[in-house]
Amino acid sequence: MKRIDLFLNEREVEKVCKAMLMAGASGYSVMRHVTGMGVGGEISEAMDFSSFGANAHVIVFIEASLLEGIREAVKPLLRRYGGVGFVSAAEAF
Amino acid sequence: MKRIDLFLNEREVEKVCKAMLMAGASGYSVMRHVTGMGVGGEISEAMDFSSFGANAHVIVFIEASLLEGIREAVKPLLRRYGGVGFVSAAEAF
Amino acid sequence: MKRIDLFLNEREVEKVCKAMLMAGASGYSVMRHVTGMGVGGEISEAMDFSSFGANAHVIVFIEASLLEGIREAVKPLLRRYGGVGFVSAAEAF
Amino acid sequence: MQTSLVLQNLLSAPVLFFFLGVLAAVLNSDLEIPSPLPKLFSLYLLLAIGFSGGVELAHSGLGRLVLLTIGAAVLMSLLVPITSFLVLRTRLDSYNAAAVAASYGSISAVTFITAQSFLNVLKVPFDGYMVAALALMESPAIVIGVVLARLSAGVLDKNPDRGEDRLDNEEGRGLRWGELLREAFLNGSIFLLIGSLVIGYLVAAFSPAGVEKMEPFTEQLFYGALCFFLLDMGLIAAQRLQELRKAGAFLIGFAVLAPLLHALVGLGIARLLGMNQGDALLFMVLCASASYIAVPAAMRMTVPQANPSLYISTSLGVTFPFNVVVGIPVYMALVLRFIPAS
Amino acid sequence: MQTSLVLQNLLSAPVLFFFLGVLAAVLNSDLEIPSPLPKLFSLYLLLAIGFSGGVELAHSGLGRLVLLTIGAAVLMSLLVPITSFLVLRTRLDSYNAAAVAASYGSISAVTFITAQSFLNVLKVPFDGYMVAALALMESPAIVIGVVLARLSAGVLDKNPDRGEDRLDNEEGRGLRWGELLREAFLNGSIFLLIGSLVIGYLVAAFSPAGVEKMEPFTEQLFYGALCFFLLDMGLIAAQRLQELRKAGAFLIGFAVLAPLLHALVGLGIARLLGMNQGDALLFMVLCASASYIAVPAAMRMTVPQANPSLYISTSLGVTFPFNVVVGIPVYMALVLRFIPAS
Amino acid sequence: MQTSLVLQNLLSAPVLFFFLGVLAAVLNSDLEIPSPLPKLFSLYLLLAIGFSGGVELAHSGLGRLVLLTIGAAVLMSLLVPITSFLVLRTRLDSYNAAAVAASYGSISAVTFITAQSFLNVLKVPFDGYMVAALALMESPAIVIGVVLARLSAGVLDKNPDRGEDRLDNEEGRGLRWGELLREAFLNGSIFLLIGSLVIGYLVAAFSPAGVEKMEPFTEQLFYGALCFFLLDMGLIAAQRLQELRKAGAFLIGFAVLAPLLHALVGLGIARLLGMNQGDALLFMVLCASASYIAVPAAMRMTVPQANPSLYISTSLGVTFPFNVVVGIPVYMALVLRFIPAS
Ligand SMILES: Nc1ncnc2c1ncn2[C@@H]1O[C@H](COP(=O)(O)O)[C@@H](O)[C@H]1O
Ligand SMILES: Nc1ncnc2c1ncn2[C@@H]1O[C@H](COP(=O)(O)O)[C@@H](O)[C@H]1O
Ligand SMILES: Nc1ncnc2c1ncn2[C@@H]1O[C@H](COP(=O)(O)O)[C@@H](O)[C@H]1O
Ligand code: NA
Ligand code: NA
Ligand code: NA
Repeated sequence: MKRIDLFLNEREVEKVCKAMLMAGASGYSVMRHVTGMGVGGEISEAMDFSSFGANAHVIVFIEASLLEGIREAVKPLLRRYGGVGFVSAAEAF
Repeated sequence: MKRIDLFLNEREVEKVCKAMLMAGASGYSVMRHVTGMGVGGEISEAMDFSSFGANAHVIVFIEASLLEGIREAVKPLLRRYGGVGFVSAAEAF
Repeated sequence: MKRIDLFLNEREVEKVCKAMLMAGASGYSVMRHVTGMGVGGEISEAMDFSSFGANAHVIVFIEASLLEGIREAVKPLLRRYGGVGFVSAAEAF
Repeated sequence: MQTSLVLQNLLSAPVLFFFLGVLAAVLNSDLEIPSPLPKLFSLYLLLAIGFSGGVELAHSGLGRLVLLTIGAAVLMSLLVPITSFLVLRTRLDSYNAAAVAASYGSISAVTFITAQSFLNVLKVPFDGYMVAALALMESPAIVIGVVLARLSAGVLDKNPDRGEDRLDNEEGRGLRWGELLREAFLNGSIFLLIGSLVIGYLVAAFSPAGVEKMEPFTEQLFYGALCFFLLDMGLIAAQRLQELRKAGAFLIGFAVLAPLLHALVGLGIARLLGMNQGDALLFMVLCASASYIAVPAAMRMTVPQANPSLYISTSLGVTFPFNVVVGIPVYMALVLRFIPAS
Repeated sequence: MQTSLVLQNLLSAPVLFFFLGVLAAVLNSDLEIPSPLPKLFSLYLLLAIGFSGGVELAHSGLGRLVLLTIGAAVLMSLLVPITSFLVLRTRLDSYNAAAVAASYGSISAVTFITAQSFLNVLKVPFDGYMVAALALMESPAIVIGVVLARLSAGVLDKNPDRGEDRLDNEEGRGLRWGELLREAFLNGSIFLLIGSLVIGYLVAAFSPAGVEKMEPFTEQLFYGALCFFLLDMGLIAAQRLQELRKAGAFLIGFAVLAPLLHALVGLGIARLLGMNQGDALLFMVLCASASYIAVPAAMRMTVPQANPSLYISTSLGVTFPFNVVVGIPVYMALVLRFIPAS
Repeated sequence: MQTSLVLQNLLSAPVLFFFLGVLAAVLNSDLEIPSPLPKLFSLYLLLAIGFSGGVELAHSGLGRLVLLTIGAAVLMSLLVPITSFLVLRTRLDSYNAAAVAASYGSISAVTFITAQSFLNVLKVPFDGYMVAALALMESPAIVIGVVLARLSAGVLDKNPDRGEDRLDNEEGRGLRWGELLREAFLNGSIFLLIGSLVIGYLVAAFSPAGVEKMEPFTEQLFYGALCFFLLDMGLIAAQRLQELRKAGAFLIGFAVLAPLLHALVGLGIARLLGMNQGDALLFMVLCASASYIAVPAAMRMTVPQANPSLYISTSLGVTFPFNVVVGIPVYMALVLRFIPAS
């Protein structure tokens, strides 16, 4: 299996998760209120009072065969709105 | 070392963590307020006002030798209440 | 690439993240409100009303070559204030 | 008369904020009341109605009518789940039937509060001890629900087909009374409600100056906080309703007809016991409403085999809005028709 | 006169709490108002001003001056982004210029509220329907901002250089009107403000008893909650100001001069329409203030090419403190000079 | 007399809600006030007592008794840690001894507030400037605590046995005064308390209309919010008490005897300075109470070698409940006996 970790703005999470389900993922987990630093600068929770939002951390475990399809579905969204992704190996518990 | 990632309802976290300590884990970390999707459908934070709860993400790093014992202790709880787990390789920092 | 997972008290996160940037990390992500158990005992959110704080989970993806430098920058802080770290393999998404 | 009551209810601030929430969800606005703010309002409302109810219980004392009313309420919280279970069992498995049934035996504090606000606007008086009835209807419904689930699924428990399930072998056989009673009586919201009721009683009885000092918090703020919370309830109920479409017509029908039927039984009891008009409405609302706070949380722990989206969506997605929007004024029309003004 | 007004403003509780927040950030205190508490206060303030504004709109009715004022406000929310865009485009790319411009066409509810408090202290009356103007200035500014960004960057859209961008190919061409209108009209804070305004209107018109019951929540608590929120705003504004240093003198200059200029235009319109002194101040503040709630959230979704730290930092790090601390009393001095007392 | 005072305290709403929280924890109820709601109440209470204290300080002015009282309070916040350290050092290492000692030199704002409520119920007047004494007792205790830890552990610092500890080499030698002073004076809760005090003073002095507008928020809501917060404190204190069992009888004994002793010293000083009965009680409470907000947060940063569960559990698990439940009425009985009614 593969594990994908995505970090992106909270407001785009819904779009990304929908795209992943369409691409065959059977589940996912989302942690909001993630702060951090990336090429887009520092992201804090300070603007949370507006609906601007901090980052979310999306974790998806998938069969390795799905990786390519999910990458194709998600990458354009990360390019458009910002955000990064990483892959690592995993197995069922 | 091994890294275990568990996703399960917040309300069962205490039970699972206790079971893991009994099985020899020396520590664990818990993130609550996790939303997600699985065979049990979509889990949101909307029912948080009741004590219904969203998911929790439990992370445990253990010596590989403990994996079997922890699996035996935790799997029945996941079967009973729902939840999933994944394992991957890790090493001390 | 390498993935580093750190668990430490929320109040030291800023110091640790600064140290990692100095050591060459290009980004990081922080999840606060993490509870857990370690050699320092159980950490809950109960003291959050003071500014005592729970744990934070810091995730950093780096080129493998940076690992040593980051370890040198971060380890003393973990020794001083408590906290643990783990490393695993990863690749870009 | 009935139309004007419905309109009067529809144009009250709490119901309008509820609609605003529903509208936000339907139009897919990003309006959100992030966790744990809804919990703040939910805790606040429980504390406030508990405390006020306790204060009024201290003033009214525990007379015959008080005890009879409370007794009738507890009785309803035992009977409703049983009859509901029998109906639901025709279409659902025993776990789901029991979990939904337990919800309907229990109550919705927010529906109750909205009914109180409605009575306040109509200037119809009611007794504070109705809160005691409210507080005592949650635990029995939970216990009955779990017992029904276990009895009805009993055969399964005796011939466990999942041999490797260590948990079931070790601690899982039959009823786990400890866990059940903990969920039924120590569930956070039940505990806070009953605790605040007792505190209100004690403070009113022994240090009445404290009652006055609590008032800005528990009384004056109450209406606004209710509106705020109903905004969130509207958001959630609308989401739930969308989910319920999957559950099918049977459950939706149940979720509309059950409150009507239970309200009628409540009306009969209210008339029998000679309650005044305000109390009669509140009693009907207690019977008609279904729990989406204490019971779901308890069912998740004690009947994990049941599907939460079924029992939460029926009570929160259908019965709750039905009662708040249509039920309360309709029940009031019935009260005005069948309960003599005192 | 002008100095005493500035001092009077500086020594008011809301501005002092704002300074306390700024001081905490500057001195690097660990004072923090953790998320989502600021959101609680932000939602509360929107709900409260919306409701109160609606109540007063019901009392005043929709007369000629009301409609003219609202019309003028909407006009300003369309013109200000266009003129601002032309200025900003000299130094910024079209995405960033459009996003900043949209902020200045829109409003800052907290600045508006602070101005109301200031008028209250001076005992200068103003009309509740100014809230309606406030509520209607957000959406047009957002729409214009996005249209400007698209028109100005149009060539780029027609010759997409990122061929592999599936999203742009499938749904990304030109304006996404659905998403835009959703952001412009269904943005949570706009929706709550307008919704509460309508509810206030309906309740005042049809169940006036509800208005009184809301008062402890929406009126009495308001001043304290504003102070609490401004403490947080001070913390955030100070952080933003530090970030803005990177953005350079041009934007900082714009963030100070634009509000002054827009306030003067607002003064002219106020005089033309014959507004009273209180309304004139509020109108100037609407023109002078810039959005850091609805617009940034909308821009992030609809103009993701723009850099959020530019448009948030100018409006929140410079224009907001400038208006709250210096602007309001200065505008008031102008009002007292140029608008006849009624 | 004494018994009736104890009872009167036990049956007050704040203490009853505290007990409700303790009971919930002891019975293992799932009642929970999720983070950051307790922080909301904690920030609110600090802001409100600071502001009210500042307002009253403006009214009373800075007379001789005021300055003497504040001076005595600061003195106690310096002496108590030193004497406590000497006692604690007999059983604990210097880091832990210093950290616990610092807690007892500092104060518990919630205990202070509960004592004020108690005086209100008894209708015993007290002076608002006692809040200034409260505010000024935190920082010195923190400084002394850290200095004690460093002096006493000095040898260790000069011969560092962890040679590879880069941090200690670079910035860790001896006292880090910058960090220390930041923790002592810019700790969020200290900063908010002192800041609100100054704002209250300024507003009362220069724009008194603002005081009235703050009242619904800072005064009327206060009692209810205190009750809500004490519910949470009960939950936490009970958990802490369970943890303390590991710490052993010595620390538990200290946590009960120290407040009594410090209260007696406070009584002597109060009599010496000629404080009135209300102020005397509050002064005793300041001396007797121990910090579980500012000091633990500061100790964690500046004396990371100490074990937080020791210093938090003694002050929060034992001394706090002891003072709130038993201490306050006992101290009041002493006040009535030894301080002449004015
Ligand atoms: N190397 C990294 N390791 C961990 N998280 C990262 C890393 N780079 C970026 N992120 C996260 O991804 C978010 C968006 O990144 P970016 O689009 O580069 O601004 C950041 O705010 C971080 O939370
Ligand atoms: N493939 C997956 N990847 C990541 N998280 C998952 C996955 N499947 C399930 N989860 C998480 O585990 C929770 C429980 O899963 P389930 O028991 O399958 O409903 C879900 O709500 C998700 O948060
Ligand atoms: N084996 C482990 N697996 C996961 N998290 C851990 C582990 N050990 C420690 N932690 C986390 O690290 C924090 C600090 O650990 P410590 O410094 O050992 O008290 C704990 O509170 C946990 O959140
Ligand atoms: Na019912
Ligand atoms: Na504007
Ligand atoms: Na003390």
